[in-house]
Amino acid sequence: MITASLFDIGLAALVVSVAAFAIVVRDTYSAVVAFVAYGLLVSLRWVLLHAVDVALTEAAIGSGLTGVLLLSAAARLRGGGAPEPAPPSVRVRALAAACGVAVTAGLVGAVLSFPDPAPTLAAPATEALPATGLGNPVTAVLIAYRATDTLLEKVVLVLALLGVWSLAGDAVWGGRPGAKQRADPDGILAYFTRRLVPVGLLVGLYVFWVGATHPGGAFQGATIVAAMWLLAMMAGVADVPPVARPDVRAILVAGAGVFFAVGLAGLAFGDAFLAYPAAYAKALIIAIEIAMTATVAVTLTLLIAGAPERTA
Amino acid sequence: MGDVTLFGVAGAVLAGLGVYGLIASPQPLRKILALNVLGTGVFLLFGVVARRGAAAGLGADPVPQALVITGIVVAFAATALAVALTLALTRAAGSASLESDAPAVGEDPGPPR
Amino acid sequence: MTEFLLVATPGLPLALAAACVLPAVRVRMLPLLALAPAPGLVAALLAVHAPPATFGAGLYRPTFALDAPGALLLGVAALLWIAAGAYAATYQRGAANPGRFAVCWLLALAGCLGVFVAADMPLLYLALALLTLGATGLVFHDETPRARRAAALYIGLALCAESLVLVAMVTLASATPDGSLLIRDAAAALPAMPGRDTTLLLLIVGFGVKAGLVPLHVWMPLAHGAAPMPASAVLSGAVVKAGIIGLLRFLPVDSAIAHAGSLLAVAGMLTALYAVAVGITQQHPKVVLAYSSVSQMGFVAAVIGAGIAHGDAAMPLLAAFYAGHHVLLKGAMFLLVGVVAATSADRLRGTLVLAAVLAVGLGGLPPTGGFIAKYAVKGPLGDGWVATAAAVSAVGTTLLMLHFVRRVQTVAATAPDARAAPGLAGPWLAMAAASLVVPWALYAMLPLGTAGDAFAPYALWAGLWPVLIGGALAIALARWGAGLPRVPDGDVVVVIDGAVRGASAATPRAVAADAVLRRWPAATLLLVGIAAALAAAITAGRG
Amino acid sequence: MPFVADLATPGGALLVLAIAVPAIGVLAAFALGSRHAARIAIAVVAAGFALAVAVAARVLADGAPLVYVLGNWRPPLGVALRADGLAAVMMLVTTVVLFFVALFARADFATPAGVRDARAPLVFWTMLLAILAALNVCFLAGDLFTLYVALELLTFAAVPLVALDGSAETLRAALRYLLFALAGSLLYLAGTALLYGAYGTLDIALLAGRARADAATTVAAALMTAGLLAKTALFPLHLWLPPAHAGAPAAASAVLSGLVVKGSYFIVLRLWLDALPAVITPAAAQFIGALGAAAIVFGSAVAIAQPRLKLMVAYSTVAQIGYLFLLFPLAVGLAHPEATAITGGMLQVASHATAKAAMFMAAGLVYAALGHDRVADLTGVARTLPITVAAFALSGIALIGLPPAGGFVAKWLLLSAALATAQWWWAVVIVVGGLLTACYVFGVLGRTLATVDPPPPRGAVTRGREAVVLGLAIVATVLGFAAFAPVDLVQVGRPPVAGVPR
Repeated sequence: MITASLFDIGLAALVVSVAAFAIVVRDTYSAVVAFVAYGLLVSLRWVLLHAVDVALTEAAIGSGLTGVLLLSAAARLRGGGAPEPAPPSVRVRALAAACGVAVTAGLVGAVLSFPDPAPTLAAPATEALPATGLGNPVTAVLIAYRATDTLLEKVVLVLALLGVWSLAGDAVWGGRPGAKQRADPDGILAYFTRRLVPVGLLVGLYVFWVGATHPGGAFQGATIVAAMWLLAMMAGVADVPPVARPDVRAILVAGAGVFFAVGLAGLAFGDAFLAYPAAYAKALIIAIEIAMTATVAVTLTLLIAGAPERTA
Repeated sequence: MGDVTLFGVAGAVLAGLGVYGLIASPQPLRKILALNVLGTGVFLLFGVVARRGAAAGLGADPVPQALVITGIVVAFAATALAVALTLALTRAAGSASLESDAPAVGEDPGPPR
Repeated sequence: MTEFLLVATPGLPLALAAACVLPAVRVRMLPLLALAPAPGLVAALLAVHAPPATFGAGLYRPTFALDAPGALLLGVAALLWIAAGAYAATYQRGAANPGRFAVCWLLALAGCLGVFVAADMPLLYLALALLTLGATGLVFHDETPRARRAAALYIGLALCAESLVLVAMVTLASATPDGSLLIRDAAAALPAMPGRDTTLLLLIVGFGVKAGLVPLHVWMPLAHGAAPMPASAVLSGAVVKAGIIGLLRFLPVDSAIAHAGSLLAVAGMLTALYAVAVGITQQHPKVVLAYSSVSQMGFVAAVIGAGIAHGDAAMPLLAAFYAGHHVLLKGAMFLLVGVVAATSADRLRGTLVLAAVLAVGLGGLPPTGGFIAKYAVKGPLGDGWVATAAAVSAVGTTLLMLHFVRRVQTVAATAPDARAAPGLAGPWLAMAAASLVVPWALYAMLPLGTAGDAFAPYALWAGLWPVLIGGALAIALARWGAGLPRVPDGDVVVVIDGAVRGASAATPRAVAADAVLRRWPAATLLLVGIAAALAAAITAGRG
Repeated sequence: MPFVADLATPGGALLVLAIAVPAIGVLAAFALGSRHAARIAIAVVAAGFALAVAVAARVLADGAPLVYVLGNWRPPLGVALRADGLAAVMMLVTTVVLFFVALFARADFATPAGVRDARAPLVFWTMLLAILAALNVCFLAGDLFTLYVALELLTFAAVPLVALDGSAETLRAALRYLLFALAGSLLYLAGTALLYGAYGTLDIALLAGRARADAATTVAAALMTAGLLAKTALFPLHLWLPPAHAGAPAAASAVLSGLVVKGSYFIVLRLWLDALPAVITPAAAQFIGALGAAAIVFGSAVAIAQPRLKLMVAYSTVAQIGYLFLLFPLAVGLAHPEATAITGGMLQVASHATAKAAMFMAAGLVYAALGHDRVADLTGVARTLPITVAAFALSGIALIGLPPAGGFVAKWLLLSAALATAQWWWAVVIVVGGLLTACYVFGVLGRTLATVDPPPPRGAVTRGREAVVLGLAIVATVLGFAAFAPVDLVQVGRPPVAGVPR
C-alpha cells in the first residue's frame, strides 16, 4: 500500500478525461460512444478496488446495456433532424462548473475526514456466512442480510418496465416493442448470432451458478442472457414478444413473486420474514436466484426494447 | 492507503463532472448521460468506503458492494425510463427540449385530462 | 337544562344550515329564519349565571358559559335577529337565490350568538370564523360590483383581524395556569403576563376591526350599505357587538392595564366624533346609519376604555347595557329604511314622527331608552375630558340621526298610495317599541342604579341640552348643508384600495420570477447552492 | 433515541404485511391485466387501511414503537422496520386518502367492456398500489439505503401517472420530474455513502447514537437534505411540480400532491429528528424554515395569478409544502424541542394530504363537467355542481386553517410552539400564509357562488363521484376533532421532551 502506483494514477487520469470528453463534446453520438468506453474503464477501476462482483455488474449493466440504450436513442434522435438546442450561456456554464467543483470539494473533504480505523461490517458478514450456506459474501448480503433491498429492487424493475410501456399509444397497446428488425437471414450478423448465442447462454448460466461461491450471481448472469437475446433480436433471428402475452407477464413477476413467497413462508413457519431456515437455506436461495435470473433477463431486454410500437 | 484516497478523489471528480453536465448540457439525452456519470462517481465513493473497510480476510467490505450492485440496477432502470420518455417526447413534440413548457400566465396550453 | 340551551343557541342555526344541503329544505328555509334565534333568547333569560357547560374529555374540552354582559347582549341580539328574520321572510321572498341567503343568514346567526356563549378561546375563534363566512355571504348577496367590493374588503379585514386575535389567544393560552384555554383565565393572566403590551395591542386592533374603530372602520359603511336591508340591520346591530363582547371579556378591569384603557378611550372618542363628521356628508340613508353605528361603537369602546382607566368594576355590565340599547335602536332604524322604501311619500307622516323620536332618543332625549342608556354609563365615563367628549358625541349623534331622518324621506316609494306590507311594518314597529321599553325593563331588573334619581331635574337637563343643540345644528345643516364636501363612503378606504392594487401588482412579478426559477439550469444551480448553504449552516451553527 | 435497535416486538409482523400486501398487489395487478387490477387495488387499499389501524392501535397500546428485524439479521448487518407514532399517523392518512381516490377513480379508469387489458387503467391501478407500497416503506424502514430504494419506487410509480394522457405537455413535465428527482436521489445516495464511510452503518437508531459533527457527516446531511428537498419540490426547487400535478389526471394529481411529496418529506423528518439530531444546528433549521416561508409567499402569490384552476391548486401545493417545513425551526436543534410543534406539523401534514386530494378531485370534476378549468369562467358553477363546490369550500377552509378543520388545530399548535420558543417571526409567517391561502380560495369560491350566468354543463358528473369528494373534504374538516383525542398518537416514540436522544 505504498504510494499509488503509476498505473493507478494513469488509469484515474484516463477515466476522468474520457468522462470529461463525454460531457463536454458537442455531438451527442460521439458523447455516447465515449460514455461506453468510460463504462469499461470504470469496470477496470472496480477490479482495482477488489470488488470483482461490482466490476462484472458495471461492465454488463453500467456500460453494456446502458451503452446500447443510449446508442440506439442517440441514433434515433440524430435522425430526427430537430435543430440542436442552443448551448447555455457562458455564465451558466461557469456557474455549473463552480457547482461541480463545489460538489467535488465537498466529497473530497468528506472522504479525507473518514475515521482511520475504518468502520466495517466485513467481520460480521463473514461470520454469518455459514448460516446462509453461501460462499460469496456479496451475494450473501444481497440475498440474505439485506434481502429487502433486493426484493424492493425487483419491484422497481417491474415499475420501470410498466412505466416504459405506458408511453405507448392506446392503439398499439399489447403489441410488440421496437421497430421490425430487417436483417437479411443469411447475412454475417445472423450467422454470427447463431454461433454465439448458445455459447453466451452457457457463459451466462455459469456466471449465475458460480455466483454462490465466487464473484458472479443473478444480476450478472441475467445480463449476459439478456445481451444474447438482444443480439438475437437485432439479428432478426428472434422477435420481441408482444407485451400482452400472459406468459411474458408471468415471467416478469416470477422473480419478485418467488422471493415474496419464500419470505412469507419464513414469516409463517420460520422465525422471521425473509429468514431462511438453516436446513434448506441453500435450496431456497437457489430457487430464488433462478427465478430472479429469468425475470431480470427478460426485464432488462424489454426495457431496452422500449414501448410497444407495432401490433404485428 | 494512498491509492484508496486517489480513488476517492477520482470518484469525487466524476461526481463533479456529472453535476456540471447535468446543469450545462441542453438536450435531455446528455443530461441522462451526465446523471450516469454522477452515478458512477457516487458508486466509486461506495467502492472507496468498501475498500477502506477491508477486514476478516476480504479484499473489501461486502455490504457497500451489494449496495452498489443494487444501485447500478436501479440506475439502469431509471436511465431506461428516462430514455423512453425522451423518445416519446421527441415523437410527440418534435424536439426534446425541456424549456418551452413554462405555461406563461394567460395562454391555455391545451386541455389536460 | 341550561347546558342544552347554551349549546342550542349556536347549535340550532347550524343544524338548520346543515339541513340546507338538501335543495328541498333550502328553498323552504326562509320563513324559519325567525325561529332560529329562539334558543338564544331563552338562554339569555334562563341561563344567565348557570355553571359553564363542558364537553368531551380530550386535550381540548369546549366550554359554553354566559356572564351578565353576555346574557344581556345575547338577549337583545336574539330579539333583533328574530325581528329581522321575520322581516327577511317577506323582504327576500321575491329576491334572487333565497336558498343561499338563508344559509348565509343562518351561518352568521350561529356565529353571532356563538360569540356570546363561547367561554373558551378556540370556540370563540370558531364562532368568529362562522360569523365572518356568513356575513360575507350576506354582504355579497346582491352581487352588484359594489357588493362584491364590499364583501372582498369585509372578509379581507375580518380574516386579518381574526389572525391577530388568534396570535393573541395563543400567547394568552401559553400564559394561563397549566395552559387553560378559558377566556376567564386568559383575562386574569393578561395583566401579569410577559408579552402583555403586544397582546393588548393585538386584542385591541383585532376586536377594533370587528367593532369598527377608526381607521379600521372602513369596511362598515361599504358592507352595511351594500347588504340587503334585513342583513344590514343585523350586521349593524348585532354582528358588530362581537368586537364589543371581545373587548369586554378579554380586557379585565385592572389598574395594571390602565394605560391601555385610556388609549382605548381616546380611540373610541376619536371614532365617535370622526364618524359623525363624515356621516353628515353622506347621502344614502343606509350609509348614514352605518356611520352612526361606527360612531356609537366608538362611544362604547370609549366607555370600556374609561372604565378600565378608572378601575370601575361595574363598567362591563353598563357598557353592555348601552350597547344593548344600540342593538335595538339601530336594528329598528335599518328596518325603517325598508319600510319607508315600500310606502308612498304622503303616507309617511306617522312613521317619520316615530322615527324622529327614536333617532333623537339615540342622542339621549329623556324619557327614551337612549336617555337611560346614556345616564347609566355616566359612572364609568367619570368626569374628566371623556365626559365632555361624551356630551359632544351626544350632540353629534342627534345631528347625524336627524340628518338620517331627512335623508330617509328621499327613498320613499313613488307609487301614489303604496303601503308597506305587514311583514315589513310589523317587525319595524316591534323593534321600535322594544328600543323604548326594553332598556327601561333591563334598567329596573339589573343592578344598574335606581330609576328614581334618573328622573332628577339635573339628570333630565343633562340629557336634554345636547339634544337641543343637536336639533339646532340639524336645522342649520338642512339649510346650508349643500356646501359640505362629498366624502366617498368608506372615506379612508382609498388607502386600502391602493395597498390592494400594490399587492396585486406584485403577483405578475412573482409569476415572472417563478418562470425564471423554473428553468432547468436555474433550478439545478439552486439545488447545489442549497446543498452548499445547508453545509455552511450546519458548520456555522456549531460555533 | 428510544428505538430499541434489536428487540423485535410481537406486533412487528403487521409492519411486514403493510409492505408485502401492496407489493404483491402490484405484481398481481401487473400480471392479471387492468380489469382485475381495479378490483385488486381497492381490496388492497382497504386491507392497507385495516393494517394501518391495527399498527396505530398497537403503537398506542404499547406506548412504544413497533420494531421488526427482517430476516432475523439484526442491524447493523441487517435491516429493521420501525413504526413510531409519526409512521402510524402517516400510514393512516395515506390509506384513507388512497381509499377515497380509488373510489373516485373507478369511473375514470374502468377497463372498457370486451377488453382484457387497457393501458391507462392498468398503469393507474398498478402505480396506485406501488405508491402505497413505497410510502409504507418510506414510513417504516429503519435503514437509509432501504429508504433510497423506497424513494426510487415512489418516483418510478409517480412519473408514469404524470404522462398518462400522452400529450407533449405532460410528457415534458414527466421528463423534467424524472430527471430532477434522479438528481435528488443521487445526491441522497452520495450522502448515504459518506455516512456509511464514517459510521459503518446506515441504521437510523444506531446512527443517532454514533453521529458526531465532523466534515463527512456535515456534507452527508447537506447532500441528503438537498436531494430530499428536490424530491419534495420545496421552493425554489419546485420546477417540476406545477406542470406535473396540473397535467396529470385528477385522481393522479390528488395522489401526487397529497401523498407522493409527503414520502420524501417524511424522510427529511426522519433524518433531522431521529438520525442526526446531534449534527443538525439551529442555523440549518432556520434556513429550511426560511425556504418554507419563501415557498408560502411565492407559491400563494403565483397561485393567485393562475388562470387555470388545476395550476392554481398545484401552486397551492408549492405553498403548503412550505408550511410543512416551518416545523423544522420550531422543533429541531433547540435546547428543548417543542413536542407541540411536532404534533402540529403532523396534523398539518394530515390536513394538507386530505384537503389537497379533495381539492384536486373537485377541480377534476369541474373540468369534466365544463370542459375547461379557466378560473375566470367558473361563474355560477355552484348551481350546476353544488356538492363539488361544497367539497372545494371545505377543503379550502382546511387549507386556510379555519376551525373546525384540522388545519386550524395545526396552526394553533405551530403558533404556540413558535411563541413558546420566542420565534415570533414564524408566527407571522404562519398567519400571513393563512391569509394568502384565503385570497385564492375565496377568489375561486366567490366566482363559483355568483349566480349571474351559470355555464351550460357539458360532461356528465355522477352524484356518487361528487359524494366521494365531499366525503374526503369532510374527513379533512373532521380532523380538527383530533384535538379531542385523549392521548397524542404522534408523540409515541418521540424522545422525552429533554430532547436528549438515548
